[in-house]
Amino acid sequence: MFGKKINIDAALIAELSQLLEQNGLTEIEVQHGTQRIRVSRGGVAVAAAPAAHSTRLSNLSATTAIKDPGDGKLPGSVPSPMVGTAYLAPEPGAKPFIEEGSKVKAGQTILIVEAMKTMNAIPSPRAGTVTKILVENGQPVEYGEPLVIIE
Amino acid sequence: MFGKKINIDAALIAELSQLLEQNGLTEIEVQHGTQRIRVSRGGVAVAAAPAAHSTRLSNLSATTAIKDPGDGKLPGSVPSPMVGTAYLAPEPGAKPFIEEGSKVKAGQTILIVEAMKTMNAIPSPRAGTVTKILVENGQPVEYGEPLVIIE
Amino acid sequence: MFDKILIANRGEIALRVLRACKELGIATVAVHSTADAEAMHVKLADESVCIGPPPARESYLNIPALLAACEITGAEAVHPGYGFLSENARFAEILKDHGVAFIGPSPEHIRIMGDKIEAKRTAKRLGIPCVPGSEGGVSNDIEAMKIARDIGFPVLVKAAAGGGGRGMKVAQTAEELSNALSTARSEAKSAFGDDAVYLEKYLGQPRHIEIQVLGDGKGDAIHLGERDCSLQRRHQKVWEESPSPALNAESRKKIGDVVGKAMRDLKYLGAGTVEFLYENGEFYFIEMNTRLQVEHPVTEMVTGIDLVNEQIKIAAGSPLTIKQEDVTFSGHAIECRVNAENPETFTPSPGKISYYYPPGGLGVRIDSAVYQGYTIPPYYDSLIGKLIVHGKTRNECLARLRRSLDEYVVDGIQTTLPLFRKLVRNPDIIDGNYNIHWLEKFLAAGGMKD
Amino acid sequence: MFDKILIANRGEIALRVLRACKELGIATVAVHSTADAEAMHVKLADESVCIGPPPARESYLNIPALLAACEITGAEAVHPGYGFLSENARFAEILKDHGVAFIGPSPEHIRIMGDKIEAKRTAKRLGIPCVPGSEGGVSNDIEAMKIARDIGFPVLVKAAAGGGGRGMKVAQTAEELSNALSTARSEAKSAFGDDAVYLEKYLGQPRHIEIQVLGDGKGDAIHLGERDCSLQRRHQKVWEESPSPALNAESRKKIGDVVGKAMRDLKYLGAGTVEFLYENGEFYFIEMNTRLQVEHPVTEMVTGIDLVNEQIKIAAGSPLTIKQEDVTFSGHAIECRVNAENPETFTPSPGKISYYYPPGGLGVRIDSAVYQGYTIPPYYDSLIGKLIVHGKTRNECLARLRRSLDEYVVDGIQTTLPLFRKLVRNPDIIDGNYNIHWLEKFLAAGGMKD
Repeated sequence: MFGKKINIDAALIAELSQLLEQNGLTEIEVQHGTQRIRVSRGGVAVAAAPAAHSTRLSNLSATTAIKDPGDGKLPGSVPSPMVGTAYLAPEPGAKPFIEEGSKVKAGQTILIVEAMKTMNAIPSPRAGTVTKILVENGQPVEYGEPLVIIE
Repeated sequence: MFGKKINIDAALIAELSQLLEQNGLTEIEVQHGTQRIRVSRGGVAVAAAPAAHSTRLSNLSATTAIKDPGDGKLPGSVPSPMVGTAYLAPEPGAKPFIEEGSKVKAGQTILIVEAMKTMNAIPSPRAGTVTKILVENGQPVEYGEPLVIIE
Repeated sequence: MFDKILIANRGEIALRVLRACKELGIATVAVHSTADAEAMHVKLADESVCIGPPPARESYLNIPALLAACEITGAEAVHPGYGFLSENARFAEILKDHGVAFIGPSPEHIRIMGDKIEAKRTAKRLGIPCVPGSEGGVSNDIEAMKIARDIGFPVLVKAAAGGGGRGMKVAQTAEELSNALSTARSEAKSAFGDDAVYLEKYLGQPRHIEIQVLGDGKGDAIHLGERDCSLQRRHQKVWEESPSPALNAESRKKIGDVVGKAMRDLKYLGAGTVEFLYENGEFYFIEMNTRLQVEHPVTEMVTGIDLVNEQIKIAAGSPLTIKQEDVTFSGHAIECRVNAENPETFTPSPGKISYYYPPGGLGVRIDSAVYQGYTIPPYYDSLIGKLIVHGKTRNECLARLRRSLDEYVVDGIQTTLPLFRKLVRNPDIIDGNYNIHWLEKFLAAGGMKD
Repeated sequence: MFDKILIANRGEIALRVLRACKELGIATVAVHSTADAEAMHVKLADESVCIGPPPARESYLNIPALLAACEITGAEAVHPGYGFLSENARFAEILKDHGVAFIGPSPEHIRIMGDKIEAKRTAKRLGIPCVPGSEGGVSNDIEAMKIARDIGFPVLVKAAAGGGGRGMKVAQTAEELSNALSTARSEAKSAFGDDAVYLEKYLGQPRHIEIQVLGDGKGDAIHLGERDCSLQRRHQKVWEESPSPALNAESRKKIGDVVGKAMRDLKYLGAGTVEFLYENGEFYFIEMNTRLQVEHPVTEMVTGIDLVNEQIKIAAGSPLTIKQEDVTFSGHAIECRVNAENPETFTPSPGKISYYYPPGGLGVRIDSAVYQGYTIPPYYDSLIGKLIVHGKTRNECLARLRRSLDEYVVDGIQTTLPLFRKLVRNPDIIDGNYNIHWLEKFLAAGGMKD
């Protein structure tokens, strides 16, 4: 609820984590009113669905602004140059462009962001090693949202 | 004007001080719209007329609250126990109860505060020397306003 | 018209009165205790006078200090707000003796309406409907049955010497009456040493509906419709609305006309409120408040009439400028009283407001004297603001209230905002289906825990 | 009705639209540039999408990004607010092609009204009064005199190829016409190599008066009275009010009926504003804005109609729920546009708001997206809030505006609040005695220095 600090219900998270394991899932999302908890394993640990940052009014009084994942300030990260849907492979079922641990050259396509039915190849800004892929296949991404980390 | 910081016009104060001296006055008060400057010599140095503290909205954003003279926090001061009009002598033309430099005993009347046509004798809370009389004869005083300093 | 008014109150109502004065071009004097030196009404007033230490009896209830403040500032009139000295006939008289106008009714009317028995007698005389009853002790069961049949079941048997609910029994039907009488008598006897009892019509599920009036003291008076204040906790109103979901234009006009006429006959002066219990289409007088009320803004929102402005003009001797036929009711208004309290336990939560963001936009009014960085002192009541919302219809009003409650941020202290966020989403409230017991039941049933 | 609306704007208007959506129970998507990640509309929306870097052309004007944001959030409709893409016919078309509703008029009407010549032709065809003139070049002095006598002096002689005030001369009387023609011709010849000139009625001291309309796109349309926006600086409105101090009920109805009929004939869809210059009792069409306007709240305050709510319902295919005879005008409303600018030089003053205290109380509305601690980015326009005040009469409204301006605190940046504090106390403004040149003259004469 607005005007209240977000309370982290640790017990609920633990319970959801257990359910995750018991049911062989990778993600559970529970919403009740304006409160939402998403528990996932294997994905990137973000607090809310990427296209729905529920930055709330309670932040108004925070002394330090809560940083958007859209800031692209993660060290070594490659931010999305546009809003759209990220794809890790050139077509469904095909081999992904990169995997964690892949070596990439500058300019090499690392993934695709689809916007307005157009597939936009995202080139690696530099040569290096992919240490982390931060998005899932088919995930909506905002402008500036970190896509992968290349070190 | 509300919402703006109070600007101290040092030149104007200097000019008023000079006028004070030239005309043999003890006080000049100038008001223009919501701005008011009062320059006095011999009285207590307060920013505004005692019964009209123009504490303004600009104070809202001050990190430290501007202290009311009514706080009675001046060391050694005797605060007024009531709202009313202060008199320094028992009747017009009579000798004042005290002067600066007077020695006083505890319980000795140091001045009178009139409220609702009643003259209330104000006793000294302790024995000591009157180092400063903070009010003028006939001056309105608030609850808690410092009247004299006894050290 | 007055040139300078002293506002003998604090908090949001002091600011409310100050705003009306400013709009009328009248200079203002704020008085305050040492605890309120940083209060908004002090900051905004043309002059301010510290009148005493934090306890109200030594400051806001301190008549000599208030008179001295009038004297040294030259205030011509005093607006008492609500609470404190607003219904103190002696204060009104003393002011008069000192040549200072009291913005309120005559001391005589304050006194009459402050005395429960005298108030009811006066209401009856003026044709205002009261709770029917035996008007005195009933000596035997036969007489009791006759009276009970006259006023209609259910009836309440009350100890004449009683109080606090002891010696009180409800008879739902004629069959239960004899039993109720004997139980009440024996309880009364053992509790008060006196077995005299009397009868009164029992209202099981009433609403609290009150009529706002304005009179010029010379025999002209109007009513400004009703407010439904049935949502109460421990006799404290928390949510008020106008019009009442229970009245229609005809019933509004009917009770309004009765009250308007009564006030004209009484030659009532100033703003006042006649409070009723309302059940099965009938009104029963409770009391009359001879002052401005906390919930006056809902009436202002639906009538467009500034009640404080009218109070001041009347007190200055002006006749009523509004005729009954000029009073129109437009749309719907709801007020929520935001208190610095835990929203479940209602324990007070004074302290510093670390962040404050009031809602805005179409149809939203905030009457509050707090600001970011303000410290709510522990000495006075916990009301920190009123959110008043207007809409073309009750539904639009509820939707607007919901979104403005969700925008409202008060950090650093606890407030009753979460209670209102629940209420505005509750089906009974949405349907207007509530009475004076609803809120207590809702809370007792753990309504805040869901 | 739509389930989810994307708000393609920022600042106070994004919040205004968001509030209307919340009150209708519609989910909201906020879009924002990286500079606006901390903006109020982002914090309050159900979902938010960052669409680009600070420059508007890469974010708020970036059509592909907005479409992608619709796609990934599943928004069914887009509200464009004002400015940015609100009058971009191509954007409206592309949305349509992608199956997303545009909350605004048809692309065709946006296009017509966006073209000055086409707009005037259409207005004329629809019977909307335009500035009379020669409708083309005048070949000789005799023809010119005939036309000038037809339209009445003073007349303006304008170079057909002109612009920027060059080749423009005023003839106050018939005697001055011949001289004005030859001067304008020779100036036109030397400036544009073409001495063709045309005549137009000259308006020396007009007011800016505009009519608010709502149409359902199927031939039903109503007008909601006028706004007087004559107080302008460099063609930027700073103070708007309704009703206009210059109109009476008869003239309001007359022009309203003309505009209402024109919109019905045009089959106009959504909210729009037909703008006029007004002089000596006559209206002269300037242009039509095919969108919500900054100053729409003054109309909402006097009619009680929520314009954004109506826009959304109309865009969802609903017929107009308000009939012309249901539209009533109650009291008076004034809006002041509070900009983050130096109040004398009008240089922008972006930065962090260190303290924010908006006024409250009866008749006061704040439409603002700022809050304490918010940093106004330097990339966009300087409007930080609108203070809208309502009163039963224009005098009550002015008194209330004065006291609320005096309560309003915005610290940390400069604002135009001091300008409004001067204006509300100025005799010409109090008398309603101003035209479109008044403010510039007031400022040039050092009105802010007194």
